[in-house]
Amino acid sequence: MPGALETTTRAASETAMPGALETTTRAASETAMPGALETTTRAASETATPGALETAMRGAGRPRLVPYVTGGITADWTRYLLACQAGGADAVELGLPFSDPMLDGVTIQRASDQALARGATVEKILTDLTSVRDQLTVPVVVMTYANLVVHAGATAFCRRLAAAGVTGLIVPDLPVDELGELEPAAARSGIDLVLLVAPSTPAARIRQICARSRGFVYAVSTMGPTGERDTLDGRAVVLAANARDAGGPPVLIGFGVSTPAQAARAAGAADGVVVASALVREVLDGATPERLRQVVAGFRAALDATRLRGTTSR
Amino acid sequence: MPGALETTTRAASETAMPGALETTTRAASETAMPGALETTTRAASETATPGALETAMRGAGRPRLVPYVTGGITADWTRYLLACQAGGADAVELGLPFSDPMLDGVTIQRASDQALARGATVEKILTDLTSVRDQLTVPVVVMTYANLVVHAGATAFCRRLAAAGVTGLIVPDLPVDELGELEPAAARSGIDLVLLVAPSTPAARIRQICARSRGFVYAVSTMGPTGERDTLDGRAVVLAANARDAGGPPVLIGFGVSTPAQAARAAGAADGVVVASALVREVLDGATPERLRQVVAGFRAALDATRLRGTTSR
Amino acid sequence: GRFGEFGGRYVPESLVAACAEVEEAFREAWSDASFRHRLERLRAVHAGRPTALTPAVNLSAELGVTVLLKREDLAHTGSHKINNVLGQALLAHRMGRRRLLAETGAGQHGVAAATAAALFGLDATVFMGERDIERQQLNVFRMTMLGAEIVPVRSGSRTLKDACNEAMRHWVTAAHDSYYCVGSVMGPHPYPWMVREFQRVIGEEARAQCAAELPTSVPTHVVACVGGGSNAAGTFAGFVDTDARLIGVEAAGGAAMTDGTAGIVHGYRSRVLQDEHGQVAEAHSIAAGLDYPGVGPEHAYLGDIRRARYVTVTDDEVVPALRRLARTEGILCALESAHAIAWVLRAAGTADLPTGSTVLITLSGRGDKDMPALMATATR
Amino acid sequence: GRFGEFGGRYVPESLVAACAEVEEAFREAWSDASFRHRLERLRAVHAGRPTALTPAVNLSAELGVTVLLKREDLAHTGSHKINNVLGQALLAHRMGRRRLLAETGAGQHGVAAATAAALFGLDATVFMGERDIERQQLNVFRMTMLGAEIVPVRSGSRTLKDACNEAMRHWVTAAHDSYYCVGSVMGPHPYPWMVREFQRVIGEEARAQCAAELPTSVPTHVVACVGGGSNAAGTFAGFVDTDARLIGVEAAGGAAMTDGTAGIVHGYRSRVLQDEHGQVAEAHSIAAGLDYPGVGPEHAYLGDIRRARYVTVTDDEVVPALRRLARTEGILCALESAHAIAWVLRAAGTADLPTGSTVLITLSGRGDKDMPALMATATR
Repeated sequence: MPGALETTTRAASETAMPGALETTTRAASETAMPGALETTTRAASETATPGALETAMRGAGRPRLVPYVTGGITADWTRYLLACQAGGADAVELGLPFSDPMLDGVTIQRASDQALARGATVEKILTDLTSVRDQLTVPVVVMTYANLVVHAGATAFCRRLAAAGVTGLIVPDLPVDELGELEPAAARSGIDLVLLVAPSTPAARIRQICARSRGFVYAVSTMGPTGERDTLDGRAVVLAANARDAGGPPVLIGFGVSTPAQAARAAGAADGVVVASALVREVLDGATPERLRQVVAGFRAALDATRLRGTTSR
Repeated sequence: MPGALETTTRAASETAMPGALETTTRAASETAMPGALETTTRAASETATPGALETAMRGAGRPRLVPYVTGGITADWTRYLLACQAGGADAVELGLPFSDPMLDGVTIQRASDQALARGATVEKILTDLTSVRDQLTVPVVVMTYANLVVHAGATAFCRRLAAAGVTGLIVPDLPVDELGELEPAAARSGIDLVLLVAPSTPAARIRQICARSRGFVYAVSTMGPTGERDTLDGRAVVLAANARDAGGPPVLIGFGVSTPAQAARAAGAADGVVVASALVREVLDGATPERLRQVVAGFRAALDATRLRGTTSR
Repeated sequence: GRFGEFGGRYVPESLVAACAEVEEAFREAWSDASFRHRLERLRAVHAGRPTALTPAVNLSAELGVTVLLKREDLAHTGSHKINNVLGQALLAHRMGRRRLLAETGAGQHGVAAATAAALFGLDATVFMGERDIERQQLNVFRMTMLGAEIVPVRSGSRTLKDACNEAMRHWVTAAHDSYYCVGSVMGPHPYPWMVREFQRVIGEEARAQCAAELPTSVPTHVVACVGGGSNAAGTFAGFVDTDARLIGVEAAGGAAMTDGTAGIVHGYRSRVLQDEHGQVAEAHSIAAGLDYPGVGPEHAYLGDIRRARYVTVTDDEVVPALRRLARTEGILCALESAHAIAWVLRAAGTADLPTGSTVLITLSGRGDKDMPALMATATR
Repeated sequence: GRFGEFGGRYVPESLVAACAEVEEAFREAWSDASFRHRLERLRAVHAGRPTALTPAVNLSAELGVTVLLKREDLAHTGSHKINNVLGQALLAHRMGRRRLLAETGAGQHGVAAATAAALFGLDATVFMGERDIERQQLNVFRMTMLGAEIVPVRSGSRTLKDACNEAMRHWVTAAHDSYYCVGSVMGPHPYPWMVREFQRVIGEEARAQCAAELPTSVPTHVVACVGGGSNAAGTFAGFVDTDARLIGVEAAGGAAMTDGTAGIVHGYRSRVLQDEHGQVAEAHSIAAGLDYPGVGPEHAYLGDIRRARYVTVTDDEVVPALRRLARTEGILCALESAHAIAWVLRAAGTADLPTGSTVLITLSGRGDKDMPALMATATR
């Protein structure tokens, strides 16, 4: 047995004391890991100018509305994207379906399963997107899980998104500590990497996340997966306020924004909302693009009404 | 805990050393057990005159034939007993069916099951026997298992047999060491207790068994349960010879005496045969009493032919 | 070989020599340190002995009685049966026999015998009632996987008692090269004694473990289920010279100690369930391992001299007892063992088992084998 | 928390705090002698540890290789899973949680988790794919008997990987009063590390037992099956600082180490079976416990640095291996464990495992659970 390997192994995997293991682990990650790029990255991004998504979010002048569509959910799924825009979206969130959507509730799970069963792939969805890109005037934010990024490689993945005209990216199972090479890769491709804060996120960590998030800050309204709920979780308001106080990009509330009234309430505390399951359910139930446009327009109207009532909007 | 009981228990059940246990066990059995009567019994029986069965067996003047019938096997089972007598039996063996006939093969097992299923009991069978007793001129030997004796109590059981005119008893799961109170009880009721020897019985033990057996000595022809076999086990001849040399009552070979030819061969080495499964099979297969008589007569003829050919018969 | 008036060797003359050979070989082996050493090593390296003694902390708190569980469910093959078969297989091997014969009811002893035979390179022939084969297909398959031959028994009630008869019948024909490996403290001498000696390890381990666990060193009560009675006999052997009250728990539908009368079956004299005519009755218990009309002769003796007490519990008490132990201690015990639990649940806090008592319960086996039957009951 | 580039904590932001809490609690507990002492006692009195080390004498003679078997099949609940759940339940109890959440595939971890929950008076909620529920009805029933609530998972492939996702989703909503009890060396940090620490007892016991059994003290080869890889991780932990070659045996139909590529599932980065588009593939093995598309990150690391070697065996090799061990040693091991046996049978006498080698094989569990499936195969 080679002595050097043995020593490494013992250190990494065999030491019983947490203290010792921790040291080893930290050492290993500082030399070998994506995490090692963190310091560099933060420095780079803190000096960077806002990307296309963030520019759009900041400049909307009204509560932001970001509807979500699962890519490939139907053959003509891009018409739903256009319908969202027509309904008054400030940006659209495009879900790239993944086999194991850990953070999604039943509606988005079903949508993902349906898209995958139809043969949807990242490549096909982005190709479809390209075909309608010139009809889209609002930014497209891709939402997907870390495995699809790792599988393609962070740099290649971001380049491919950029080539399809995507300007933002949300990866819900990459918390700020695990961004690794994706953060610089996104920056290099001009993709705003949107980070999430949750009700369980401590204040200091909220500040850290808001400082590194690009495009907007995704405030997860509730402790739970995506999905429609009867009422908006009260913690969303507190969380959004804390996130806005941190002074990063605009803060949008997502998860469980199920009705225009809930959206209006959320927009009272934040810069806007992401609406996903409520729309995807319509699509799963066979809504036409026109019907989806109307639903989005309903959210738009409710949000705009909050501004008329004088609610703060940055 | 009572000290005395404790001591007893420890001695009988708890001591690890075989030597110690053995001593205790012997002590226990000498004070509490049927086995304790052994000495008395042997003395009593050695001086007794031969019983009715043994007298019949000794005085037959030809190879003895003892056919077997399972009591209660059919409603008119006693007609089979009479048929055996008519066919030339020197005594008849009457099986009292038991639920767990450890030494019996499939034929007698089936016969026992059939009789029990018909509701046969010791009492009913003996009552039936009594009703034909005056038509029977040959001795009746009962064969049954130890549990039926213990259940009734040895004395009561023997008395009941005697009252029904039974003059012999075979209990195949009571080896000579376990006769206990049955031996004197049988003697008191004038019942000859027939003991068995087997090919595995050592010479000294053969002598012991022959000395204590009454009526006849049952030489088990083979290492196995009752049942028909293609050929008579060669060990039967040796065993019968050894048993006859021991100088007790007549020696009959039983188990697997399936055909008249086998009976003849057995009778060449012994004083006679017991024929069971070959007859019981006929009854199970629906033979009439007349048919059974013919079968028994076939055995009779074959046996008698051996005498004509000059075979020894005491 | 007797326990008071019970025991003995009530076998056909053709088996007397075979029994005597086994007795002689066992006496010799049991006083041979190398035999005992080899058995001890097998128990440790193969069977997983010593088995744990588990303080049932939650149940104890609920009952107001300190409950300790002797965990034979953790022994290899899932019950105490392995203790016996390792001893007998080692003896058969020493005697130069090539084959083990065994009877089995639910299949636990059959699996254990097949296991020991495999280990010693012996053939195994297991006699099993046709009805039991139908009811216990998984254990039949386990035996087959272990290389045993299963002989279906079609006589009588086609259950355990008939399998015992058939095993004896076959033994008569095969005694020259086969060894009859009896599954409990039953059968002709020397089996009840020998099997108890091989099961004594349960009680001796438990005695030492109780001494380490209890301020009083010895529990006030020792409880075990009784079918043939081998786990109880082995357990009691460790405590018979103490003040502990010994309690054997029978199934109400197979309670030879309570409902049986003097009788002789399967080569020994004991208490036997029988009808008014002396025909052996069929036992009926939810626990296949207690479904036996006889009981080991030593139990009959211990009951007679009042050193042990024998009680019964009904099927209706057993399933809730099994469930309660599962929910309080995370242990799914066998339905057989649940009889011992059921009695403790009933007796705790009464004069039979006063508050503050310390009670050792032997869990004779694990409950996995019983899950299909319990599932069927639950969905009914 | 990483093993080289593998491991990590790839969870939604809403779970980061929960993972951090578990990590902190574990670090504190693991350096607390009273926690360790309590766990050691539980292992001894409840789970039946130490488990035996069995020299497979007959198989050794046949193969020309000294085979030693670490008998996790003798542990309470029938597999090594109990080591992990006792540790985690003790931790959950210390953290003041009232409920254990667990995912399960074949049901072994679910049963173990339900067992530990019962013992600690915790509720248990077990997530299980709908297809697995249909296939593993007995284990579902065992969990029910132990008082656990089973939540059928109807998403995705309705198997283990979907149950993992669902357990995580539920944990997000319930982290304030529930503890997620991960079943193998997988999941987000600290789970792969913590579970290995709880399973380390396998390797440490085996190390000491080998020292007593072998003239060379340490075996030349140490072999264990790998699904998620907890029994292998626990075993390897006892030998990683020796010269022993470490061999992990995967199912050919679920060989993340051989066929997987870098990926992230269930909160950790490792090798993952996935299609060309990055969708996680379903694994297919006769052994339900190896039917998992990922593998513990430490294995990915040990493979990368070549400290351990990972090999595969096919379903067709596994059943004969199980049968051979049964017939030679009287041990019916789990289909999972039979993978390790199968590799040894294939490799013995080759350069991979030369004649004269000494090989320790961990038997991760017992085979009773697999008998219905094997019966179905045998009668097909």
